[in-house]
Amino acid sequence: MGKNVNLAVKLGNIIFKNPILTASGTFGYGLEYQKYMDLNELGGFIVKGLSLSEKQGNKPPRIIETPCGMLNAIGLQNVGVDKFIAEKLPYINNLNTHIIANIYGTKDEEFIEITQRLNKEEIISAIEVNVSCPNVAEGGSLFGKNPDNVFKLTSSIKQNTDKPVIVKLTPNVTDITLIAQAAKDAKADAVSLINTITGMVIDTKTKKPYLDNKTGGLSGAAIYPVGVRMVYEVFENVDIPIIGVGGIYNADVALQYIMAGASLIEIGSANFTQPDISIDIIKGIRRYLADENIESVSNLVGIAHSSG
Amino acid sequence: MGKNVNLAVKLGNIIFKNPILTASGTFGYGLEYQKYMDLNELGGFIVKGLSLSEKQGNKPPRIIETPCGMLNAIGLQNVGVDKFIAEKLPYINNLNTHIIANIYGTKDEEFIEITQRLNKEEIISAIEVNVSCPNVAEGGSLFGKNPDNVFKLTSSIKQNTDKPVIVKLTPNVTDITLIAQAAKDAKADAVSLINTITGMVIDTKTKKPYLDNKTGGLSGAAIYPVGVRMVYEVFENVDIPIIGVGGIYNADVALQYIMAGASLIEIGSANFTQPDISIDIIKGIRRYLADENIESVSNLVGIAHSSG
Amino acid sequence: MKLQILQNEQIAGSVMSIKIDNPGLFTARAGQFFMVKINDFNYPFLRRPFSITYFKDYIEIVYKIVGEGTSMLAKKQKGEFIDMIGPLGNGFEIVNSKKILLVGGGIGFAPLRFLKEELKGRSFDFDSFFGFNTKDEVCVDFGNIATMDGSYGYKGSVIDLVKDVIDEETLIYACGPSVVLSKLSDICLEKNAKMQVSLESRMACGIGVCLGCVIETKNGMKKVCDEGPVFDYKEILWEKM
Amino acid sequence: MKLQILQNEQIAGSVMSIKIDNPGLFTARAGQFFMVKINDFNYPFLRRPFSITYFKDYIEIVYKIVGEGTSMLAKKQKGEFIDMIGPLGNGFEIVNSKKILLVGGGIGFAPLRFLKEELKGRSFDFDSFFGFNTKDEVCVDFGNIATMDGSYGYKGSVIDLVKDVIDEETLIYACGPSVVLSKLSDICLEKNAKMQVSLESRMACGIGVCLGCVIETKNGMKKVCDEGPVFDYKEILWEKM
Ligand SMILES: Cc1cc2nc3c(=O)[nH]c(=O)nc-3n(C[C@H](O)[C@H](O)[C@H](O)COP(=O)(O)OP(=O)(O)OC[C@H]3O[C@@H](n4cnc5c(N)ncnc54)[C@H](O)[C@@H]3O)c2cc1C
Ligand SMILES: Cc1cc2nc3c(=O)[nH]c(=O)nc-3n(C[C@H](O)[C@H](O)[C@H](O)COP(=O)(O)OP(=O)(O)OC[C@H]3O[C@@H](n4cnc5c(N)ncnc54)[C@H](O)[C@@H]3O)c2cc1C
Ligand SMILES: Cc1cc2nc3c(=O)[nH]c(=O)nc-3n(C[C@H](O)[C@H](O)[C@H](O)COP(=O)(O)O)c2cc1C
Ligand SMILES: Cc1cc2nc3c(=O)[nH]c(=O)nc-3n(C[C@H](O)[C@H](O)[C@H](O)COP(=O)(O)O)c2cc1C
Ligand code: FES
Ligand code: FES
Repeated sequence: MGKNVNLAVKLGNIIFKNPILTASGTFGYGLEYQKYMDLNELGGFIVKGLSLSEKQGNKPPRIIETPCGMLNAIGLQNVGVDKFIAEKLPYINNLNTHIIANIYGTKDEEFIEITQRLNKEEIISAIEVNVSCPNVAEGGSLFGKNPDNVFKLTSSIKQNTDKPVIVKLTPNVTDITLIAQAAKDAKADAVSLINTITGMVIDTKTKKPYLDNKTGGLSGAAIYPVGVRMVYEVFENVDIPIIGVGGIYNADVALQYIMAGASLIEIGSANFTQPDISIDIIKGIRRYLADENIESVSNLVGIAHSSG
Repeated sequence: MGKNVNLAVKLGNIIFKNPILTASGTFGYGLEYQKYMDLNELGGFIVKGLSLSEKQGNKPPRIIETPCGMLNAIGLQNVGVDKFIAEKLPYINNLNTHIIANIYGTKDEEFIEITQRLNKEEIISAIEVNVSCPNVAEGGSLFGKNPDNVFKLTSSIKQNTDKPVIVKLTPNVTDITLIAQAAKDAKADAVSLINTITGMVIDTKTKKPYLDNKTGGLSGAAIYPVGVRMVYEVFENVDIPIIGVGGIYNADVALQYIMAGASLIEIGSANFTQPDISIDIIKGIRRYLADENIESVSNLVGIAHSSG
Repeated sequence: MKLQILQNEQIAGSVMSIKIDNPGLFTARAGQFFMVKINDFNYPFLRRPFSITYFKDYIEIVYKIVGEGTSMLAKKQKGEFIDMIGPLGNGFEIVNSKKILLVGGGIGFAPLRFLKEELKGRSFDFDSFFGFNTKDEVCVDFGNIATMDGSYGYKGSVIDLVKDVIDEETLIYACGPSVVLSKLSDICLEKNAKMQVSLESRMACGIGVCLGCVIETKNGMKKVCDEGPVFDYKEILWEKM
Repeated sequence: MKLQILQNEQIAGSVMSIKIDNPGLFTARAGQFFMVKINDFNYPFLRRPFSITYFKDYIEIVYKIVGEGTSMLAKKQKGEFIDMIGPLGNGFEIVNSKKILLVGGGIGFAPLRFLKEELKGRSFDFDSFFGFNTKDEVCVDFGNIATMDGSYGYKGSVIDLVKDVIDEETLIYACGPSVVLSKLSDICLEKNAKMQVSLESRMACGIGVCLGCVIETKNGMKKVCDEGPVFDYKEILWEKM
């Protein structure tokens, strides 16, 4: 139990002290959690999705609970990249953990401009690109559903930054390996998956969709088997580092993602159920490694394939 | 409360006494539930998927629980269409409810032969075609992910029966409306959705996928928001009757499906949690209509669109 | 933080009072709330927000059974532990005024009972007005009571009971269904009175990170959990509530 | 069917006994089981199968706390109601034999205690052998006991304890971990003895419709829930268990 286990993982040339990140949109700008945990214990955290200018997001209601999960339609409300740099970064720039910026836009040019601004900020370790947002050029269907879009967008972003670029994939596709392959072909440093699964709840009292936006993204424990499957598929078919996310709520599920092929994982909605759940998960993974006499967590990455 | 409400619904020229069916694979051949309920109270029931010849299915383990749901990889074990007709039908042929046969094959010819055999059985009210099964001609990817396959298959089946044909759609696609449209173009009488969402659970003790088949289909309460969303999308975009299925466990969720656009609904895994749950759901819908002073359940079909 | 349940009892119709041991770790303001984890597993998935009704050596929450979460909470036994995050939110801003009124609709009296203690602690004068549907639901032991069916106290709504007392020197602290608050708002505007309202909204995190609980205000989207739950009534776009 | 809990108590280490009121509606056979709904909501999603340990005016189930479902079950209080489906499955076929042995490993003794009553009812002679890891886990009050660490009874496995008693006139009724049953099977084959084994498998429906609980046998896939849980040991493909 007291054994030394190695939780460190490398992505490109960044070393994470452990594979636990917190997911965009569920961890604010980091600050808010300082009261509940020591942020330095995390491998890193990913801030709320940043757009070029401040966004008000969707009208309420924006969230509704579902069995072992929730739907959200925040509509990517955020302070915008400039305010983020000016007003939020100063408060988190002395941490001993990695800060990853999550970004989104409605056309390629927006993504690129945000990237350029973030590129100057040394404190940002990597950029996670949320392609699960409406592509205005394509009439509002998501960037992330079309491999060609993902290839083009990722290539342009890569040309504008030397920071590692992570492409965050939507699960609402027939074959996620095609999108992951497009990201790889465009020289993405990693893919993260999964974003939320589109869902709807109808309020039978009003007979209308409960969310003002009608549909929302399903997240939480309920979806973890879908995320694990998709990570497994991408690991099997595409040679690119994977960050696993979707419904992780304890060390066992985190380990399932790692065994399926994820080098790192992100904790999302589970932060709402327990603000310091990531710390418990780090401890749980450490205990598992010690119990199983495994030296390093990286020995587990994708192990479900070889022993399958 | 004592008010008379009309639960009857029509599909083609079949009248169902209420919109509650039980889903294929969760209700055996009907017989098994006779101990727990009066089958005649159901709108109808759908038998376990039938193949041309008897199938042993996948090796165990075949099921595993997940948060508010379960994965299954039964592998479509069944007695085969001939044995079904010879050994099962005689026991359910004097019921005052509709029996729907669910069928599957690995190539078009198999589907057609099964259809031809079932077409002779008067007691079968309709045929539900499970297109979420591997298409050998296409190297094992599912029929149901490709609109052209669905169009071709459905057209051939329609040519071989005068019974209503329901095409059961897989949710594991980028755009389910394209598949529904293909079914409609091929003159399907209805579509049912959703089949299970592909998922995986890894056993962290053995470090291998828990199911022998590795992946399984996620069903149960957890997935209902995804089903409701897809029914809503199909109703909005394709003019075809819809049968809603996926995670229905009480009258409220059943009503959500109906309001999203389903004319009928199917109860699946919830049968495992309570064998006579369908009866409770019928009662609950009746109570809702009475409380809301709505004369007929068909007034609710798709109402979430108009009042949206 | 896991705290021990000292008592969990029905106090009226479908209204329960749960008392929780306070280890003395924190202080709280009236109008603040806790995010309560109903079970130590994933169902229900989200915590539930509840106002603080009393806060000293023990923490009291008074809650109405309305759905699955509150039904489960009602089954918790004395001695069990319950996981709570808080106190959260801004709470009422306590200022003196010629005429202070506490106005609650239904379970909305909950934060006002704590406020009463705070006002008393500062020796501020105030009057209280609470409305319920029927006698069965009445669960306060102070103030003027109205019931819709007249089965207890004044017959009618709490608005009818309180409206003539309101003038331009009035400061109201209010909590209740948004239709009640909205009507109160009209009256306060008309009479040029002040009012702080405690609002409700569905919450996921309760700590300002998910942006799920926002309401539309004159100053843009505001989070009920950490920019509220108490707002100046003039800021609210009542027609959007 | 909702039945009332009469008692729910720890009887050894992590082993609990729950007694449930039997309204007198049904009869049962040893080896049959119930599908128990842990909570009256969707979590855990599936029912849990438990053998009948005693069946008369009350139904007793003896269960080991191994995961979430059994932990939750252990918290149920006397007076609460619990939803059970059953009795399900084939149960043991009771036949007489020169030498009848009941052999249980760990919690596997559960159906055998009911079987004991049935055998006694028919005045059949039998001997019982039960194995546990440690004294702490011992939860039977009859038969010969082995513990792996020797802290109670014979030191070693129940197999070691029973193996020399087995001959070709023996009929064994066995239940326990599949490694134990598999070893017993080897011995029975060698000595040409008879054996009925009660097997476990993950179940969804418990009534033969989902096809989730199958095992591979010499006669193809068999459902543990309704073609079992009791099987002739010769039918089982032990290497696949
Ligand atoms: C800051 C704040 C303080 C609150 N204080 C109290 C209190 O002191 N006492 C009390 O009884 N209740 C209070 N509530 C409301 C309480 O949180 C809800 O009643 C509770 O979450 C319902 O949970 P449930 O699982 O039983 O109901 P659900 O099954 O989730 O819902 C049942 C019904 O309650 C409504 N509802 C659910 N959540 C909320 C919510 N957050 N706000 C408004 N309506 C909701 C639903 O629309 C539905 O009609 C407060 C809410 C907030 C936001
Ligand atoms: C016919 C039958 C009769 C049974 N009788 C008894 C009994 O009398 N007393 C008793 O204590 N247990 C009995 N079991 C086993 C019991 O059903 C499981 O221990 C229980 O379902 C575990 O639920 P859980 O939620 O606590 O564990 P989970 O969290 O679901 O799992 C915890 C651990 O238990 C294992 N497990 C879970 N379900 C089963 C299962 N169905 N079979 C085998 N292992 C399982 C898992 O692999 C895991 O390692 C029986 C099983 C069957 C099939
Ligand atoms: C309230 C909320 C807001 C989110 N906002 C973002 C976002 O801004 N950018 C993004 O890429 N993902 C966002 N996500 C998706 C999560 O980062 C994560 O991919 C998803 O919730 C699945 O993980 P989970 O099940 O652990 O929550 C959001 C999720 C939630 C619940
Ligand atoms: C054990 C099991 C077996 C199933 N077998 C079939 C089948 O043979 N044919 C089919 O079309 N669908 C099959 N399904 C899918 C269900 O009919 C249903 O579409 C799905 O489970 C979603 O509904 P639910 O969440 O209510 O279970 C099966 C589902 C389960 C859980
Ligand atoms: S509840 Fe999450 S921001 Fe308010
Ligand atoms: S548990 Fe469903 S067939 Fe056995």
